[in-house]
Amino acid sequence: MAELKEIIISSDNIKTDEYLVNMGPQHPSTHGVLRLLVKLEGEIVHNVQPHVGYIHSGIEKMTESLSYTQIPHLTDRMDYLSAHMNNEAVVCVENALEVEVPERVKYIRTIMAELQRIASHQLWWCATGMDLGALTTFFYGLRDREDILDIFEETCGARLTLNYSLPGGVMFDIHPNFQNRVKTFIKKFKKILPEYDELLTGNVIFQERSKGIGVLSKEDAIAFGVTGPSGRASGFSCDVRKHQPYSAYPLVKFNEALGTEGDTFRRYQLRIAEMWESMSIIEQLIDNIPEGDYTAKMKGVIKLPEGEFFQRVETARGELGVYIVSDGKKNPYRVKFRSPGFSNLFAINHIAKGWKIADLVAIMATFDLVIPDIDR
Amino acid sequence: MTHEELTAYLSSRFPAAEISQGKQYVEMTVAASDLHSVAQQLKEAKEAAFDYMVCLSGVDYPDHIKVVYHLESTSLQHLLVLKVKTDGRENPVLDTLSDLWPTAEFHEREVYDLLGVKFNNHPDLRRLFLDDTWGFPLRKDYVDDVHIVSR
Amino acid sequence: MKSFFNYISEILRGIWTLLVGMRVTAKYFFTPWRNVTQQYPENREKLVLADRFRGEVVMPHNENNEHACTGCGICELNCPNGSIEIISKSIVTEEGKKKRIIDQHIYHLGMCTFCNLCVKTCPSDAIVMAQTFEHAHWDRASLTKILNKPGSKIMDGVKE
Amino acid sequence: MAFEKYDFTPLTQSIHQGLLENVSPLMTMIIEWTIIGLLYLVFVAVFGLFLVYAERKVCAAFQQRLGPMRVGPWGLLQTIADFIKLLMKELIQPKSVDSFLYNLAPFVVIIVPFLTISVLPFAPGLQSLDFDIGVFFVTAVSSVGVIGVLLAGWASNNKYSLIGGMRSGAQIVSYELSVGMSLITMIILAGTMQISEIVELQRNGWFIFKGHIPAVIAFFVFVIAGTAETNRGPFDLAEAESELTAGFHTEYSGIKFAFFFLAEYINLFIVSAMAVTVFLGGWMPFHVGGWDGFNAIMDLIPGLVWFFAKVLGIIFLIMWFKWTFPRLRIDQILTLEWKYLLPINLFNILLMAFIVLMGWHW
Repeated sequence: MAELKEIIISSDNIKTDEYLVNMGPQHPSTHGVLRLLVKLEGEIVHNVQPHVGYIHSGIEKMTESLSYTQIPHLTDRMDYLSAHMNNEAVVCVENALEVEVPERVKYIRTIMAELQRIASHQLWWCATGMDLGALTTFFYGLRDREDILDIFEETCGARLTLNYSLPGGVMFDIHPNFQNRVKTFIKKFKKILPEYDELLTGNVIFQERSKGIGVLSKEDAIAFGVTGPSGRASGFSCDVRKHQPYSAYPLVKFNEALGTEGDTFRRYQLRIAEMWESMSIIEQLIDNIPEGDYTAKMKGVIKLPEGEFFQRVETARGELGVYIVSDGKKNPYRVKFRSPGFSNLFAINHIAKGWKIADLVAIMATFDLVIPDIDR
Repeated sequence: MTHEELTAYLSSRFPAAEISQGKQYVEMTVAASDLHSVAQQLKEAKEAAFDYMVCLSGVDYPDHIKVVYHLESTSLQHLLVLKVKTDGRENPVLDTLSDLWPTAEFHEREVYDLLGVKFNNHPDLRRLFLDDTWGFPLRKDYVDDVHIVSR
Repeated sequence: MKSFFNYISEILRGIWTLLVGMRVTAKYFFTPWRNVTQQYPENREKLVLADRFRGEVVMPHNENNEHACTGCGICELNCPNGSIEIISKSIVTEEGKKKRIIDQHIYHLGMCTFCNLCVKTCPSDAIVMAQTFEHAHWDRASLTKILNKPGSKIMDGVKE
Repeated sequence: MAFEKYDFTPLTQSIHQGLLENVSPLMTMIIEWTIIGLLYLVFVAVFGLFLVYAERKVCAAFQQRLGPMRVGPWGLLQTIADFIKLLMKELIQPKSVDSFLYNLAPFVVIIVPFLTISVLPFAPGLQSLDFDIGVFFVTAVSSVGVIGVLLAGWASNNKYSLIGGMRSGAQIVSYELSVGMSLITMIILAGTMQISEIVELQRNGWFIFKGHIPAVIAFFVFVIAGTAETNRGPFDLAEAESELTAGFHTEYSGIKFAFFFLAEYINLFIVSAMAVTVFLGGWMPFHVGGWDGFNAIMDLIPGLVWFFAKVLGIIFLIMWFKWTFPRLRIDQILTLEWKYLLPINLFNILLMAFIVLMGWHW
């Protein structure tokens, strides 16, 4: 008996070793080539060290030898899921040149951006379901995303790397079918979106897996610069569309979805709410696209005045900041992209500590990481 | 705060700094030695309350490297461009701001990686994207005959 | 006792949410005609691509083997990745004037990012985007294409 | 009874007699064993491949896809092609694995379904072993499988595999309890553990109907716990593709991987077959008391067909679970067992005992 007691007492001192696991660069839940060096004790995560740069493509260096019309097509390749919103960063060039773009362009850009946001959130939804083990969500999400991509294909000529916004306007005028197709899509998707909730949101297993997991407080969200739906779920009001409206956003009424909990479930819900908001924005604009040119009169070679310019746009993942330093030539002196994923990624270590591997996967899924956005 | 108020406030608070109204935002250039104390005051002073670092970029110039901080206040809704020049390009060193804004930790690592600016007291100053043998590609004098093909 | 009923209702509610989810998947299981999969090589005939779809750059020729390219090189300048190379040659026209015309419009499909800038900026609309998309080749060299057909010449009436 | 004409007993008896007349009893035994062994081998291979194909098609239908369509008509030969590919693949053995255990694990895993399958009654007279402790044998033997999974996880010298193996261990040890208890509930009802007798007792009504509510609860608990025991979604923590890449069989390739893969599907079959045998009357046709005409029509369908129809129904249900639900976390999976299934089960046993005591079950 005494022996047993001794064993029980001494077992308090038994410690398990921490060990390191490389999640990635090839791992199903890192959505690309992200490598997380995870320090684990059993199943418990003690530290997450992201290692990035596997697809660093040097976009910032490349921009130094490209003209301002050529740069937008590279931004497609950063956060490829919000290609149009990245393209929209040409607003920075327009502001610098003090060019007034036609109203029609603003409307088209905003509708496109919101369609792209829905498409991005759809893909995020299916990937989140898959990361949590519900594989069917993946196909339902992609099925619905296909409708949007078809609309893009018809108007922009591409499905993923749109390159639709150029300084001063857009590449083409909208296709004659555009308005009808968008309206049909909205009508259809309004019926399908509640199904997403039935399949995943309401599911008791999903709720158990996500409620109260990986809580990011508002202070931390601000300190780590976590923007986009992930930051708003913590109560950080950071929607550029609201605070520094660009394009047609000043003309529409929409709510900035905000949460307070900051847990995985709230981040999830917020993106679903954003899809509803995006649909309402599109509905407000789609019937009122004014007639006019689809591009402003621009010079053949765009030269920015000497100086520094900074513009932010709201992508599906958060704030994309473009910082252009111009020396008056046709190529920029320096372009810096403040990508939302970059800041968001490094908050993961802070909130994943103490949770299990499965929770780490869930947290990563709801941060909606796109790796080329981080690596650039 | 409006730009004028911000300019007035900053010039009374930091007489040593160069404050100008840029094309879009208020810009302030400080000396490298003052960087950390200025940043700390900017973050902690009630009138400034710059609690959110939007962006941290490095720009290479012929005789120095400039590091640009875009700071925003989420409560007062104003934005400040804080600039600091390093002393030369051979061995540029600045103080880290990662203790004030945690997000700066990785942005500073990026600047170190691509421009070679070292940050004092940085908790984990390693290269971020590239391996250790690589040069500093965002410097203007960087040459790479293998990877950069120009026509 | 209250906690006991909570326990039971928690179980029942959980089961209900699971059943709701199963209803969604079952709905699609029993309606196979709503399947979205298309079988690719089989549907080639029916496949309609949008007329703006950017598949590759081509130079349309008319029935007399004439194109509209003047060889000005604006597309080459506007291409962000150097996919287009213009080789021009000078000829002597019938009037005895020296004139630069296009010799070869070389297009590297393998380097192209389909940004559409060359087509957009072309002053004589000589190049357009084609809807072809099956670009798989065994040999990288076959991705380099010469867009103007051999023996072709410039159309009449194209502004130089 | 009409369905007696589908009885396999005369066939097996005549083979047995024929052999006895021609060769010595020892040879008879050896030949019979060989035939039975080969039959099971062929059955496991063919049915395993069929289940893989079925799963692909079923999941495709849930996801609005078509599934395999290229190899053979409607992709029927796809799994055979895959199997041939797996056979021809190089067996990669990482450098620092525990060689003996690493190679042993797939065999432990694949042997278990062969042991369990031997007591299943496919049709009248088609059952190779008929112990008087048949149900006990199934629960006992099926637990051996976890050793294979643990061995694979441990011996692979891979952290993902180890986590997968440990998860699987914790999970199966817990869910073994629920499987056992729900079977005990039914044994109380049946009063015997002999499988042939359990089936025979359901001649005039399946146990799920005879046992009232406790039997229904036991059935659902058994299906849930059985899903967990076969490591299938939403309980596929040992593999947990998005967390552990492939869990315990990360380091296996070629035919060794095929063993794990096949074993998973055969285990799925066994769990469903046990559910059918104990709850849904095995090969017994569906009868409604009093409807003699209806019962006579039902009797025309052979027992073998009944058995497989029911088994495939349960398999479909389990596949439906997998392709709808997200995966649970390891602590939730244990919570589900210890906080929900186990108390329900204990209460259920009590209820069943009471029903049997009162004699309400016939």
